[in-house]
Amino acid sequence: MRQLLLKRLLQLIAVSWGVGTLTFILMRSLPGDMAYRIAASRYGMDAVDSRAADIVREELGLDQGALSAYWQWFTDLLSWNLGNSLVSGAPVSESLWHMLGHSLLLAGAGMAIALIIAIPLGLASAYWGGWLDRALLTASTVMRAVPVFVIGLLAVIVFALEWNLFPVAGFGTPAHLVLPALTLALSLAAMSNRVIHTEAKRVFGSSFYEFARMKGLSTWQAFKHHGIRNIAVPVVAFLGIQLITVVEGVVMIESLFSWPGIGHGLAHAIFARDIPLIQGAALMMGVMFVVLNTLVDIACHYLDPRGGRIA
Amino acid sequence: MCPLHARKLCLLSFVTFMALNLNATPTESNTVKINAAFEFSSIDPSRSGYVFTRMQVLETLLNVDEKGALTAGLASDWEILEQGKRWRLTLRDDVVFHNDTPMTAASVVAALNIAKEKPGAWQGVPVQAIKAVSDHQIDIELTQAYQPLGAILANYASSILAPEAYGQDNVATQLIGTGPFSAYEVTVPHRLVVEKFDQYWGQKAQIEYARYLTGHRAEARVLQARSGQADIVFGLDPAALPTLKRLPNLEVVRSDLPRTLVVKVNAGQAFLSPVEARQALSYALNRQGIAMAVLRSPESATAQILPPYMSDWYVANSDMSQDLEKANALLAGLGWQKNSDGWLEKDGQVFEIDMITYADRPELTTVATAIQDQWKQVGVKLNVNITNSSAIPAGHADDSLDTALIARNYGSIASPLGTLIKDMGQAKGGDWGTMNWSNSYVQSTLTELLSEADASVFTQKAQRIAQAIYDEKPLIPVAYYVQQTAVNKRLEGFRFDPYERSFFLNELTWVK
Amino acid sequence: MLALSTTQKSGLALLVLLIAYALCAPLLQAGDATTQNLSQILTSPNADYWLGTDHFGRNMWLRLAEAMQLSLMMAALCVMTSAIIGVTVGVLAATRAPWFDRVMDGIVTMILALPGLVLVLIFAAIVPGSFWVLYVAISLIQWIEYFRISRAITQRLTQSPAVQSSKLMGFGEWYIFRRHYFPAIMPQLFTIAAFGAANAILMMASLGFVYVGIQPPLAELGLMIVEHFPYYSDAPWLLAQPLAALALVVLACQLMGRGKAL
Amino acid sequence: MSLIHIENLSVHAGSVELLAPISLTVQKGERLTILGQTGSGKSLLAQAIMGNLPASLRAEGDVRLFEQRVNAEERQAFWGKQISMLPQEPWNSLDPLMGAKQQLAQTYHLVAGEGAAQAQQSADYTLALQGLQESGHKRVDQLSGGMAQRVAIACAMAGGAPVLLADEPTKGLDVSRRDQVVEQLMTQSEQGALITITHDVAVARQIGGRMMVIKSGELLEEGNAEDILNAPQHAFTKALIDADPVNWADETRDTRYGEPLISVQDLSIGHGKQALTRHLNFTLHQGEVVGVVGDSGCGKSTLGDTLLGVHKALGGKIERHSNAPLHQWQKLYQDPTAAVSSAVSLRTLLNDMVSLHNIDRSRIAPLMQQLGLSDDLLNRNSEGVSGGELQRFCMLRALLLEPVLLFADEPTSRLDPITQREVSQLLVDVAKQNGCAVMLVSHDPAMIHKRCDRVISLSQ
Repeated sequence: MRQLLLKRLLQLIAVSWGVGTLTFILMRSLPGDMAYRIAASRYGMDAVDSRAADIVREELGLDQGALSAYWQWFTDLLSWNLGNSLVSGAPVSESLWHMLGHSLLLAGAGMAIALIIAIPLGLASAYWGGWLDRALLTASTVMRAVPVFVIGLLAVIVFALEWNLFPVAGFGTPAHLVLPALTLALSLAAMSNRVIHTEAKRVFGSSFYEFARMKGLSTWQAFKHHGIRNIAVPVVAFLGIQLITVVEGVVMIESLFSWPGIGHGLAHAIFARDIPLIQGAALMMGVMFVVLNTLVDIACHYLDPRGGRIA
Repeated sequence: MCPLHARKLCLLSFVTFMALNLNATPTESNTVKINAAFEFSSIDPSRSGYVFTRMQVLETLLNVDEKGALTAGLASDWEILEQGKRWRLTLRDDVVFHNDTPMTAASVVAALNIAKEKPGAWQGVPVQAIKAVSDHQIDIELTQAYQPLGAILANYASSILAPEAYGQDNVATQLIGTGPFSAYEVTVPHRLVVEKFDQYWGQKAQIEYARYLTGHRAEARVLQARSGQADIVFGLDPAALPTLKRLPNLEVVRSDLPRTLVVKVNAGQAFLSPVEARQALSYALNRQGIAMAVLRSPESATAQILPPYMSDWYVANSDMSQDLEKANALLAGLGWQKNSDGWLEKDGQVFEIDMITYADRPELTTVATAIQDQWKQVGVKLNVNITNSSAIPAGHADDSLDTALIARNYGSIASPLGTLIKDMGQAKGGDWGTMNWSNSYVQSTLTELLSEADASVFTQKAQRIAQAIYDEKPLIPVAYYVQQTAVNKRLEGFRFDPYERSFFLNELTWVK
Repeated sequence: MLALSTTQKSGLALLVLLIAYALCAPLLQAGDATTQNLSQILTSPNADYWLGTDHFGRNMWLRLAEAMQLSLMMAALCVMTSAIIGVTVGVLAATRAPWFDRVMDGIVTMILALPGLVLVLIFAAIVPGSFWVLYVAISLIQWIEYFRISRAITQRLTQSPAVQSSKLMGFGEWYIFRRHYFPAIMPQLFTIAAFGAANAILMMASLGFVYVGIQPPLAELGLMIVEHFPYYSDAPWLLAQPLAALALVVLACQLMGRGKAL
Repeated sequence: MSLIHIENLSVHAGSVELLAPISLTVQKGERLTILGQTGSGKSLLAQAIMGNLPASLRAEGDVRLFEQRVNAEERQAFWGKQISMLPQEPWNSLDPLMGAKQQLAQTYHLVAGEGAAQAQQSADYTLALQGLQESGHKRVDQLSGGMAQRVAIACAMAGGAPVLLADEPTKGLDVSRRDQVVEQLMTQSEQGALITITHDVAVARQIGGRMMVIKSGELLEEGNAEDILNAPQHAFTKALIDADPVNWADETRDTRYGEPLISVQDLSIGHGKQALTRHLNFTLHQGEVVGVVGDSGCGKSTLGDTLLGVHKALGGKIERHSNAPLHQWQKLYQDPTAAVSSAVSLRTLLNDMVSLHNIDRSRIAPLMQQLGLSDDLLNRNSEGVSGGELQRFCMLRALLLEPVLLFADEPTSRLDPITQREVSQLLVDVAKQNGCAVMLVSHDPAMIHKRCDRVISLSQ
């Protein structure tokens, strides 16, 4: 267990340094003069001109050598001070925590609803099979064939416009969370219910499950003692792998529903060429990603004492 | 059982509690929800003050009426002395800041001195000094006459904040203004809630609260309007107009703006330097088609940069129809021949140019795509590059820009003269104006007009400049920018400010 | 060579149909995908415009075909590049010195640290509108899948009696790869390739959605969905066409990827 | 009172009859053994009795348990409490995530109805009885085959079911483990009844009681175990009994051998740092057949790998007296399907090797004829032929290389008894004719004794 955590910690450090440097190099090579871009997002579309850009350039010291900027950034990173956003001037870490909160809320809600949908359907289709299984298979295939933002668009058209049940975009009341979380949940459940189905079928058909019945355990007892845990191990491992889809889905859904999360913030920062915010957001996403993976590792370890987690 | 009067008592308290509670916090029924495309990156007026003046939190000394004439604001009247070198303004004496302190000459002078140091509107204004003459009069001394100073005083960058509003190095940290609404909740960069201010000196608001939310995606804003989650939505995507107009619960308000969709042309670029080439490109445009099919407002097509109601600057006879033969003839005259795959070619070089535009305004990308195809008919290969709006001033500065499609606002400072000087006053032109266009007459006359008092001479010179711009086409206008706004029918009294200075929230009332 | 299950065969049939449409459509109707006709915008499908016209009056029959060609070409290129790189590096990592394996593992962890889409987003923001940068970015992310599978299979096989006996009989490295490693990797490779193609197309569409992908006037499915969305109530078929095209092409790839009904 | 009474029980897959109608009765305290080749429908009979046939199959005829006529569903109520079945692979039938003691205690608690604390004690007691007291916490993957088998049996019996149905309880076990398990089965079912299904004649002899012989779904003989084993009526039963190495005829073999081929001084072998066996000293001569015996896990295969140079020896010296090239030191594998690539036909594999070492093609036909391999067999791939045929193909490939040493690592343990005898005989004869030394590894001492000139025992 300790060895597992050590490996993840190492990965965290490598990730933070790697992601930071990668975004730093990429953003320095962005076409277009950064000073102009920041001036545009600071002083508004029409007021930006070379004089405003010069003020921005020397105020933020944008023309200092790449290497010294990188070294300065690196020392800041060690003290977890991500600097201030070039556009709003607010400290980056502050707005990032705010954004991270929203993103985690959306991701958490999405995954929770996905499990609420996927587990009963997966188990039921494995236990009874037949038409339910075929119906679910077709539905999942269609859902997976469609990009997540299309699901979002359709959800907006149906729920927000035709039935006017939920707000279209933005945040604030819980009602705002419903559509984005539902969209994310549908795209996740499409995949996870088939995985749960396959694993449940494997366990129900395995000889240790049959022997448990042979020993005299009732169907429910066998499922409770032997079924749940054996199904959970590969499913939790799959959830670890599915994290990538969760984070990518969050980026798309946030920009569709203008949900003020990290994905939306990152996409917006890239256009405004706000380097500290981009590095902060990419870093935060990398860290969030590794932390979530660690949580899944820990869950897998306790579920499957054999320690073997599917790569 | 609880006796009768006791029950009546708790019912009464419940109702009062509800009434009290009703206007204590913003709710669905007492808040006007506004949605627009523009973020405010900070509270400082020089940066994104336009949001706070529009939401009527901040006010300026002078205002502007629909015709663009200066009117009284926080200053009751003003006079121009010593041939325009001294402006004396008399302040209202009944104005109170949102922190209940009275507005005095000292606080106004302090605010203006801070504003003039910041980039933006106050650039290039030859200010000698700003001082308080009495407790209700201030003087602005200039080193030389500067006619557009009135317009600058009406600009959002000169809005008046209480001295306590400014933090260290004069950056505003609190929104303490004088407007009919005070700031209730500010979340940079996209959410602002304002509350009715009862001690306002002018017309008091009927609406209790107003909430401003930024919606980046054009289609998201349209959805807000359709679903009724926003009462007033600015910057509607023309594509969605037909559907919105059919909806019962909202009304689409169309208003003309002194803002024009213009193709900025680099007259220094090899292919584009001859006047005939620019004229050909102008003839190749199907302005009617763009206005009708893309902008969904057929009458907005134009061949001039300024609107008719700015008569001084409007040339009487201008022809905007598409004429492909004349365009081909002009290009052939310059020696361009169409090669095998239809592109114009001259001594080995294909007539290929770039056009930069930005996605923040939904119309720009679609109009650029239309222009691309229309210029293709005459053999001009146009590559459209959609990036950030800052690429245009950057391209102007390093001469890398061929053409750019912009939505230039000539009314941001009431009279267009100030903007025209900025755009065409220098030899190289301006970031958002002409580029490498050598016309000495226009450059010299524009600065003269600054101090031209005689109206008829002003008009005669302005007409000559307008005619030169129309003939030599340093900027190829496409259409006027028509602002489409959706207003929910539960509101009454909405008025659109062509100069985009105020939403006139204090004139709004709930439909009974 | 590869026994395809019925689902895979139906996927293949659908894909062939789509390819046929993408390639033959331009032959069946004159004109090109970018010519505009501003007097004929949003006309519903009729005799001379089989799939109607878009908001610029462009012929949707040709535009959809061009968009489909772009998606299929991107998918094919990405799959081929990432497969070749992934398998070669995977087999080398499993058979060569352990330090090589650790180095590759480090690189993979680095790339996996950031979800693929964010990396592609940054790449696409650097050189907006270029097909080739997108292709490099997507391949850079997708080769990892092939690397991990081929390394895992090869590692398991190096200990197997079959490989040991081939070595004892004096066969060389290349023979062992051709006879033992590749046949074992092949079925898995086909599944990943199919899903990889689907993901490549989905990713390009997602970038179009966030205005980063392709610049006008090039036709791309994701961008078309965004452009046509405002017309969903008065020209629903205009939004439905790119949606259906995208769903069908991704569905075909996914069906081909699934051996037994997952 | 008969515990189990079956009349004309048969199993059908759609219209195909997999198991012909069969009737039997088992009285209290009786033992019945069902003998037959693998895949002759024995397991189907057991499943039909228990009532857990796979969905695609259906059983006909009626089954009476404890004098009550019960259909498949009703029989489920008997499971664990009245009748209990032990499945074929015990290491697959225990929950992979749960400790052995926990699974046993669970059965006492939930099936036998004992209190939680009481169940723990009974579990400890039973494990101690099996000599597993200190591996109670271990999971299946940490137990050896024999240990897992004993835990599975304990679980099956924990419900207190008087009747025990054991399906191939000794498959894949070492000889020593096998006797131990059979002993446990008999003691456990003293008061109830025991029905054992096996292909191993030795197990049948050890259990005694009544016996039935089945071949491809047909009942051939029935009667007392002693009588059938000593005087089998049916030809098939006779072949089955003779296949047991103990009954193999002793042939005279020319035990002459040539020059020393490879000698080993004070050799210790193992993986990494952990040595499996130390102080090995022997010399192998050309054409000599040497047997290698030892418990599983004592390093028999590792010895082969070390001699062939695949693994490094941990200590001691190996000296090769012949300078035959590397490819003439060959190895035969326990599982031929894992040793031959299934991607291409056997003919292509053969041609690959022939072209690599440009072997004289004329030698192929006689060798194939001697190994009993038909030519059209080469057109199929490794999965299209039987285990015996594939092993003989491996021998063909090895012999074509004119090997000086052939290390055969339990070459016949996966084959059924009859083929086992043919293949082992063939291996020894052909090697002798080609002057190739053979080291034959097996866990079955009887087979080694019958086939080898001398034996090396690897002790711990």
